[in-house]
Amino acid sequence: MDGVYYEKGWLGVVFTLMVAGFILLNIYRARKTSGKLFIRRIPGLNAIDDSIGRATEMGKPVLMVPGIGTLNAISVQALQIFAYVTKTAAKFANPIRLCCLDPAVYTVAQEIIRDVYQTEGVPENYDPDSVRFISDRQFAFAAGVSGIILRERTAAAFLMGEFFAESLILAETLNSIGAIQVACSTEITQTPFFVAACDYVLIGDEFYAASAYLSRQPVLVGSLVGQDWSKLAIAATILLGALVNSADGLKRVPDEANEGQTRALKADEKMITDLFSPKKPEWKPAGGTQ
Amino acid sequence: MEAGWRHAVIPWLAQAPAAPALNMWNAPAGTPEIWMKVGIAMLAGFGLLAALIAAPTRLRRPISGAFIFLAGLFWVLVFLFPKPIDSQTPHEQRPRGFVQDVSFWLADAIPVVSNFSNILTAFILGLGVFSLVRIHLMRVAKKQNDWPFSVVLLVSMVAMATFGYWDWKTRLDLGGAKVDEAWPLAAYGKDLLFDGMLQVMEAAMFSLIAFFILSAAYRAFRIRSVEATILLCAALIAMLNLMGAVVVTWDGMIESFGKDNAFVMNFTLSSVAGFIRDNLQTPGIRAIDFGIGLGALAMGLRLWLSLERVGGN
Amino acid sequence: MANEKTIWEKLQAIDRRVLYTLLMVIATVSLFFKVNVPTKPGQPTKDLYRLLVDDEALPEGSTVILQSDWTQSTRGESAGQMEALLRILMRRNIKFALLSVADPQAPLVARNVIRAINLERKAKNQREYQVWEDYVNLGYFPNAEGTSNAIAANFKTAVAGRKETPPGSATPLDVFQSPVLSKVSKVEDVPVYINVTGSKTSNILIERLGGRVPFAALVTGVMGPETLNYYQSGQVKGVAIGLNGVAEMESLMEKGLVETGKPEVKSFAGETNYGRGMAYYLALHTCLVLMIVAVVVGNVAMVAARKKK
Amino acid sequence: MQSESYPIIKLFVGVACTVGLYSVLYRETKFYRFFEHMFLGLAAGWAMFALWGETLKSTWWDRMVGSVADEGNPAVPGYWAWALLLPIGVMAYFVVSKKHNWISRIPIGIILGLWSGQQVQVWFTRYGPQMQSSMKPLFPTTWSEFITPLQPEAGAVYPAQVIGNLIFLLTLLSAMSYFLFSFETKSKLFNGMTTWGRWLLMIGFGAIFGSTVMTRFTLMIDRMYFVFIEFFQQGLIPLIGGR
Repeated sequence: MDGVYYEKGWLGVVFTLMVAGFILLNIYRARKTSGKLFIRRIPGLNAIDDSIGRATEMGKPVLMVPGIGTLNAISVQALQIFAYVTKTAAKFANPIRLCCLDPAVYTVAQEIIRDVYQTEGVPENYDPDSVRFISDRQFAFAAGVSGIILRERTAAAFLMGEFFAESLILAETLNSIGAIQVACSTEITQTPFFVAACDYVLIGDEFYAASAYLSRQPVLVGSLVGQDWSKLAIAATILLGALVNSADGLKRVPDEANEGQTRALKADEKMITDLFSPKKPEWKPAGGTQ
Repeated sequence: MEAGWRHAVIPWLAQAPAAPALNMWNAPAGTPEIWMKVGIAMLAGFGLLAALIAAPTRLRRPISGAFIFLAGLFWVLVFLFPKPIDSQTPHEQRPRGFVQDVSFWLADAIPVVSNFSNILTAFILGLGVFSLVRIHLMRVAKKQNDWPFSVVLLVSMVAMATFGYWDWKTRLDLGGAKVDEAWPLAAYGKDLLFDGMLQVMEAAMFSLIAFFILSAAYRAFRIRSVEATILLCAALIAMLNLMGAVVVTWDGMIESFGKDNAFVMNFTLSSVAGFIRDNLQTPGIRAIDFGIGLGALAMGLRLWLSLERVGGN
Repeated sequence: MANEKTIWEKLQAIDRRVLYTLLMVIATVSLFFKVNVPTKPGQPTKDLYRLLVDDEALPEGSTVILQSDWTQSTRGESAGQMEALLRILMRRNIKFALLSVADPQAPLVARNVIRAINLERKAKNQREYQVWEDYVNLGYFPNAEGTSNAIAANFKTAVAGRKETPPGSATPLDVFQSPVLSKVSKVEDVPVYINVTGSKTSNILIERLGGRVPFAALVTGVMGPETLNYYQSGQVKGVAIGLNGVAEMESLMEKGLVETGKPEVKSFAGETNYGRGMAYYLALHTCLVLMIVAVVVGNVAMVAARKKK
Repeated sequence: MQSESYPIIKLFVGVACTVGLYSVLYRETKFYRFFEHMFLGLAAGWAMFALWGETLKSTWWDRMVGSVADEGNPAVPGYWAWALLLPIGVMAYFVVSKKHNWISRIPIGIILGLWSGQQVQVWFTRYGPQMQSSMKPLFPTTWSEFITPLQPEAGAVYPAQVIGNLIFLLTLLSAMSYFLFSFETKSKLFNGMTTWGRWLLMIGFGAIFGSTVMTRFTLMIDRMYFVFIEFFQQGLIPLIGGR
């Protein structure tokens, strides 16, 4: 039965498996060395302790927003960083406000934050109202969080995770009351607004590096090293591919149309096309418009 | 097992029209059979819940890990198996064999599995609404600061939910077209609250960003450091390029220098902005994107294989 | 220490509210002037126009899938895009199946636009677009990722069970019996998959559709840079970005498209081509000028204040 | 029939809501607080409705119990196993229990598991083409002209294009080098590259900022259109006897 399947192209599978392999291998390595692999300093992260310190001095709450994405690795990652923030805040008995948009994220946040207070030995300081579900609609959420910011005059704020348009509403509102902000959005479109309005910004996957840097858990450190290997692999592939592509561009083949002449390769005859977008088997739609 | 193992084992996940019309996983609608089966399934589910409550502590991690693994496994299998081009191929014409069976089954199951997260999140929404209602009821009960505003919140919530369901019910009973013609009270209520207020407020909140963007740009775009200066220049060029009138004027000026000179034509605003976009902005974004993608993939792997704990101990 | 601030210091720290008021006034005043600001359409918009109007890319009378993922909150940009798109589709008798994955309200909002364009056509004595015959509304599908995956895998089962009432009939029927979808069972069966979006559903679609069908997008300005990334890598065939895109589409509709080395694409001169895009375009210009002036004033004041010291 | 005065009432309410929320630009007042709480209430109310009316009814309940045949539509059998999702969803509520809160991790785990698996599935679909399109030719195929002419020969690569492609590649690589976290190097070249990488990122950010401005301004312009044209000019003025 030819032509019933999409040709997958082996490269995608091999590349994905290779990346997964790098990550798992380095997690294994890091576990063996109990996390003593090197991670460079990430400037924005040193600001975390300072800002909590300032909030404590002023006796004002620390605001945390794990983005408005659904429950996924990004919001979980943000909550892991917030666990660290809460730990510091709990030490100084500083009030916190964690505002969620997604009910599932809210559920996880509740569990994580309560757990932090428990492990810090101050379960009585945990206020169930400090982790709040505000609204599941983007702009109602923005309005609600702005209200909290303006009324409670939060002194430090951590905006981390998947932010969309509301990023600037929150950041400028915080700026107008002079709060220190540490921010990061995995959405590249929002990073410029954080860069413009916030004090410290984590760019791109500095966000993913953050919890490895803060916690030094072997799993996270190893994974980060694995990601670095994968980045190098991507960069090398691109370089190599560019060279192969350039060589293909210089190649001449006999022209079928004009005997005795030569022509350059067509786009779909080039090697990288073959590797990255393999041809699909011929398939005639059953009843499509002709 | 003539029809292939997948037709007997788990056609629930693959509710494809091609599957045998009735099998052990379904029952005709409206019959006592379906209600009984649904009831038994729910009971079984709550039985599982009871079993979990009784589960010993040491089993907790393996159990939750198993659930994560199985959930993730589905998509990993989708990734690894070849995809049928036409998953609507009738049963009789489908190729036989393990790989083919699995890949057809996976293709049939995607629309079903795709809904799981959403349905579960919907069930969990109650938890969020409960938290909201609790906070505001407490505030009203204790006459805390701003309690009248909590009353406003609770009243508008009840009003919206009531009119929402009322209108929905009317539409089910009468048919949508009739409601649009007759406009009963329910339709007015829902339209005013939702269309007239909620949606307008969302648009208003969204548009506030225009003001914030102005004040943020005014404050941040100063030639203080190399970074800020670069940011400023790139933003200025992008903004100029957004104004059709400026583009037309500028490019017209350039064209007057030499419409046929390829070198001169490189200095049209659209070419300059295009060059920045194609050769500086795109690779920059792409570099960040590679990192974010790898981060997400790595985090996905760690979660899937339960290498990283989520939540408390 | 003298409390008296110099003019430069004042200009460095203009109160936010002054800026806000200026912006509001300038935007409002500009709206009352009706001017057709000239445009110079960019390549992505030109490609989109070619894809939609060229008979080879999109044969007259064929069916497209139109995913409309915007609501009131991005009305400013998306409504103009949707209006321009629908004007083109209706003038070319292209049937469309409408669906949404972003918001339950999106199908309703889209229906309102269809109604408005139909009124416009009625006023001009043109044929009105009919449900069932010319378009079907598949409605809202929760979960963007899941639905996009399902649509890519199997369009027919992904949208199974959706009904629409044919004119003159009392009972709703399965949409696949309609003339719109009778020949469509997979996404490959449509010549173009179009997405008008106020969020990032276009990215999700691109990832899931994986090049199975030519994909065109009309996105907000925010999503522009990211979508251009996909445009450059060929995953999106044509894209209109934000209000600028609308204004460009509108002027392409008025003037047609002539490109060297490619067949000419016709215009719709004589019809209502300028709409919401042009209505807002002047205000966009004045607001941007205000922004640029504000930034320049801030910088000049900063430099001047420094020099004085 | 819809009442004739209803559209203007609806517009008026909408304008009031807009003004209410805009008042926060001045400062946070009781006026804003009123509209903020109303907004949150309406959103929560809508969520309670949409929960069933927009999500569970169609994606869960109808599939579980099926539907009987009516005119023109065949019967669809119900799939009882959907019922299992309800107890799983209920498990999330155990998060409030001090003793059994771990049970909430099961629905959470399923959601996270599905997400994680999808990452593996879509990773190459998303990044493969981006890698491919970054492999731009680095040797010119023609030296006939240095600058790309206005009517370039199809498929030819001109030296000027190669320079552009080199800039592309260098930007990509130096920006990527900025995101390497586990390498410590004293190499001036590498450190210089990461600094460059950060600056080049700023160009991208500036350009994004610039192009986002369009959307934001347009949405504000649209609201002004709503208040001043749709409400005042087209709604109110005719009503009070203007033109």
